[in-house]
Amino acid sequence: MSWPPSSPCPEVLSAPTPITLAAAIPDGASLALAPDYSGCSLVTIRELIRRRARGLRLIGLPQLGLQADLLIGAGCVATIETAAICLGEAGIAPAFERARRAGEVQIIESTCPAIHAGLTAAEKGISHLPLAGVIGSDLVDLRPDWRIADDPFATGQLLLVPAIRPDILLCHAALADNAGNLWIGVRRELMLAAHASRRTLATVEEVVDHDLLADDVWAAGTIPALYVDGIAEAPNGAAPVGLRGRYPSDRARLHAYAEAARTAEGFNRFLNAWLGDG
Amino acid sequence: MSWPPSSPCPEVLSAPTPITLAAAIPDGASLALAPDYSGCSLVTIRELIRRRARGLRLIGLPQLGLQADLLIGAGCVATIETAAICLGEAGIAPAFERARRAGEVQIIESTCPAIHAGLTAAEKGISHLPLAGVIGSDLVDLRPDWRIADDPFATGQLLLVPAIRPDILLCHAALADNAGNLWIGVRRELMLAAHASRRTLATVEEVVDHDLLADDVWAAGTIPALYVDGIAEAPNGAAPVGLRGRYPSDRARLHAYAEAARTAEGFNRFLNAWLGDG
Amino acid sequence: MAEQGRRLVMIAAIARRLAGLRHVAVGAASPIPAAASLLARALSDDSVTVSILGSAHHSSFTDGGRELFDCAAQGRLDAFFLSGAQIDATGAVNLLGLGDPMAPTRRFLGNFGAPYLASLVPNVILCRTDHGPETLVEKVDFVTAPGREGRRLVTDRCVFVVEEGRFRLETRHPGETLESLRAATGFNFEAKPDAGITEAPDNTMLSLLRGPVAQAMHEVYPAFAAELERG
Amino acid sequence: MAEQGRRLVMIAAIARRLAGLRHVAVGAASPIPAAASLLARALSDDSVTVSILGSAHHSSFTDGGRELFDCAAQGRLDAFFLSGAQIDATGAVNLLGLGDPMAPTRRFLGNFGAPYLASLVPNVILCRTDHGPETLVEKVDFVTAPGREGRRLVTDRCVFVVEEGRFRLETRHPGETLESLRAATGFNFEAKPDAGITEAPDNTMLSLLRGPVAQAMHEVYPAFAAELERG
Repeated sequence: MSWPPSSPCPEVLSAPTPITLAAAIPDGASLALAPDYSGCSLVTIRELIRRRARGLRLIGLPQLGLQADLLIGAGCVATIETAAICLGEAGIAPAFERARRAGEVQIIESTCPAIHAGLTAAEKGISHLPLAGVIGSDLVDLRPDWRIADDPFATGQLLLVPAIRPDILLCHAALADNAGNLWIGVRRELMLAAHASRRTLATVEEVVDHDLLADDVWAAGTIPALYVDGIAEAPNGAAPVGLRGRYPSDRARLHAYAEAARTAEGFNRFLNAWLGDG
Repeated sequence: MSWPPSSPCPEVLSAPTPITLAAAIPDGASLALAPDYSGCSLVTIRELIRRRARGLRLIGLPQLGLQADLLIGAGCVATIETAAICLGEAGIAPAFERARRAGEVQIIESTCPAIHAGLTAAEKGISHLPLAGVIGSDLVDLRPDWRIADDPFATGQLLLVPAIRPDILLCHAALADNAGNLWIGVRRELMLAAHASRRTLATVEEVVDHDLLADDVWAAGTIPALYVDGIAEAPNGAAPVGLRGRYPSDRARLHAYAEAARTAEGFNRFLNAWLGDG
Repeated sequence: MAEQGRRLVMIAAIARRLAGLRHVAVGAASPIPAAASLLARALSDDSVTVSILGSAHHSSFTDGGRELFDCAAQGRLDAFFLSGAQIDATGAVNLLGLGDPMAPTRRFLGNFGAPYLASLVPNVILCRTDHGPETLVEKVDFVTAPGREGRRLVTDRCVFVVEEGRFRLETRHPGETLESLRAATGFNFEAKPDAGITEAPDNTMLSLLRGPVAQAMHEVYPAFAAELERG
Repeated sequence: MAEQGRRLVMIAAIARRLAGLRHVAVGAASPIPAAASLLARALSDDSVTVSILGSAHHSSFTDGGRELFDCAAQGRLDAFFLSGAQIDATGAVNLLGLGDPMAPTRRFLGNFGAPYLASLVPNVILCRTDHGPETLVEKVDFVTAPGREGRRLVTDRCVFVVEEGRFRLETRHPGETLESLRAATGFNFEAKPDAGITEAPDNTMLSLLRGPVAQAMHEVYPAFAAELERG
């Protein structure tokens, strides 16, 4: 072992914007994304589409929504691993459905607790986590990478789920501070994903001047800068989906998207209008 | 299966006090206790000693401190499972040391991450958790309940640590609300232990009128009432150890204890003075 | 029976099953289970804890997405609700798709947490508002979660319960006959010997539904809440 | 050399090993490693993150006691410090006790996280302020954590490094000779061919120690901080 070793942590991006965040997500990266209710950086998704990202491997936390559907429709996605994909009350994800029928996206079917378990294994630096339940579902047959083993401490069998180590977590949150600490409140799946991912990139509604770790009331909901590689201020950065405690989702726009995107032409019209927006 | 099934949750204690909390901890119970820096309900420990609790099986989160030493010196403890036991800067736990030499307390030696792993397994309803590291330590030889297994997903071996399911978590925190939600801030090991334990009993500095779950800033550091079975208001309830963000430990008193408790007589003098205190 | 009347019968039928439980969780896009759970809470004088996923006001989870699943594994979740694009005679549900699961002719939204919760939560209640032969089938194309003895299915027409491995009719909603149910159901079923009519909501229930339940529903299901208030 | 002088040499020796790292954590009751880590941070223009366990102001952990260990397993912790009631020629440490581990004649505080961190953190630095033959032994009675190639031991007399499975002398502190070290050490050791004198702290280090490092130490180690300020 050489001394000192090269640092295992990637460089923090300096002065990030949604454009530089998107540029830090290479083609082919595995990219963890939150469902529509848990901190989506649509403003960075737009830049990923503008730069014509390709071959992304999306991981739902544990589901996927609008972010995934837009990326899939724009041709940025190779695979998705998720417990579900939908647009909430707007239903089926239309671009995904079209890509699925055309065989343009590979689906790695999962279930919410298996994704949490895989991320937890990565968080703890172990190869896998045992998971209760699930055995008895046909889902197990769709996952040759999962294993069923005798429980070494009890009668019965356990499902063993391998670690999930995303290259990048991309999310949107309410606040960050100047030191790079990211406040996510009770959206703790983002903290789990940040621990499990090699890099975390985020946009926030606002960067505040006070140290989020200085007061335990704030610190309790904060991902320390240690895990965060780039933060860009982007007010309203989750729109048209909502941000808990800040703004609701734009239901009219989501329904308009769900309607328009039923055809490739409609999707492209919506996309072009959106790309022209900001 | 009968319908509806009997509830798996124990009854919430009504109008608890440190005395009724102590009464709800039966002799022989396994009792999870925090180290001196993470929320100790000394005020309830005093009541446990007053009621002459016996045969307690202590579990350190992941270490033990003054609470354990007092209980051990008072003859309340049968076993301790812990990564360490000490009085912080006041050093060796003297009553423990005397009981150990006399063979009056059984020690289940552990290491911090193994206790976290055991509690995490209980939190997730699985029989065990794989743990990185540790293999190579002689500690493994002291734990016939741990297993070494080939890693099914990688070359090499993994330590498998069985679930730790304490009967009761006893802790002290800054705040609770009238609905029984308990604010622990960044002392997240208490949340893990609450999830893993059958019951959680707590004292708090104050019970507040507002709903701790109503605002995400507070909710982020709150154990929901769902996991909490009894909360008693007990200002200064951690003294003579401190409570983060509220008051420091009483160093003079801790050092006086460490000095006095070197002999059984000195311990008893200290204890009697303390039992007479409040 | 009018649609709103059927809904109220479903809500009452589910709420009655939740009496005496401690903690009931409701997934996304489940207005009827949400209303039934909130009704059960109101009837219990708030001794039932209700966690509505996606709600900021009616969720007591603070440990992220995994907490619901950990909570179930700890034995701290007494009831949960599942739908199923297909539900079969054994009580198995299919949330994934029709045909070959690797390339379904029609894909639904995905398995969500059902493969896990269905085996760990003691009371999983299946719920469908569109009782019909395409949904209620002899055998699902894909087992998202297998059936289980005692599992109930509450539809807009009746209540089924799994006994000896198959659904039996427990009660039929007002206006339904054994014949109308057989015609609308894609699997054969027996009726329990004591099968009767599903009890309609009583006046206490109706007034709670119009009042505190509707109020609590406004955050996540505003349109549904407004209909409850109209009664 | 006076006690404070030795301490400063130890702090400087450790701080130099931490240059270029990203994240260094310090356990409880470790004032010298804490001062060295804070010095390394000050020298790096704050590019080193320092987590001092037990500190409210110098800890960036927000996920409870497990986070330090998870962080190490993720490869996000570059250095940690261990002491050892016994440390042996192979670099193994004993934190448990003397004699039979099931009934030690003398018991220390316990293994803490050492069995885990020693194998997962790339740079574990051993640190003892009382270099003597009872502490530095040929073979520990109990292996809390085994030794590892390249592991360093910084004492109040010298710096050792494990090479080919055994400690070799890397540098001796001012005032020590090979003979004085052999007399004070319970295991036999070779000196590295280029073994020299441990470099004393330079003026920049001394002024940082008296200033920002002492200030940051006040919360957890007030007495030690006061001594640093006196210089």
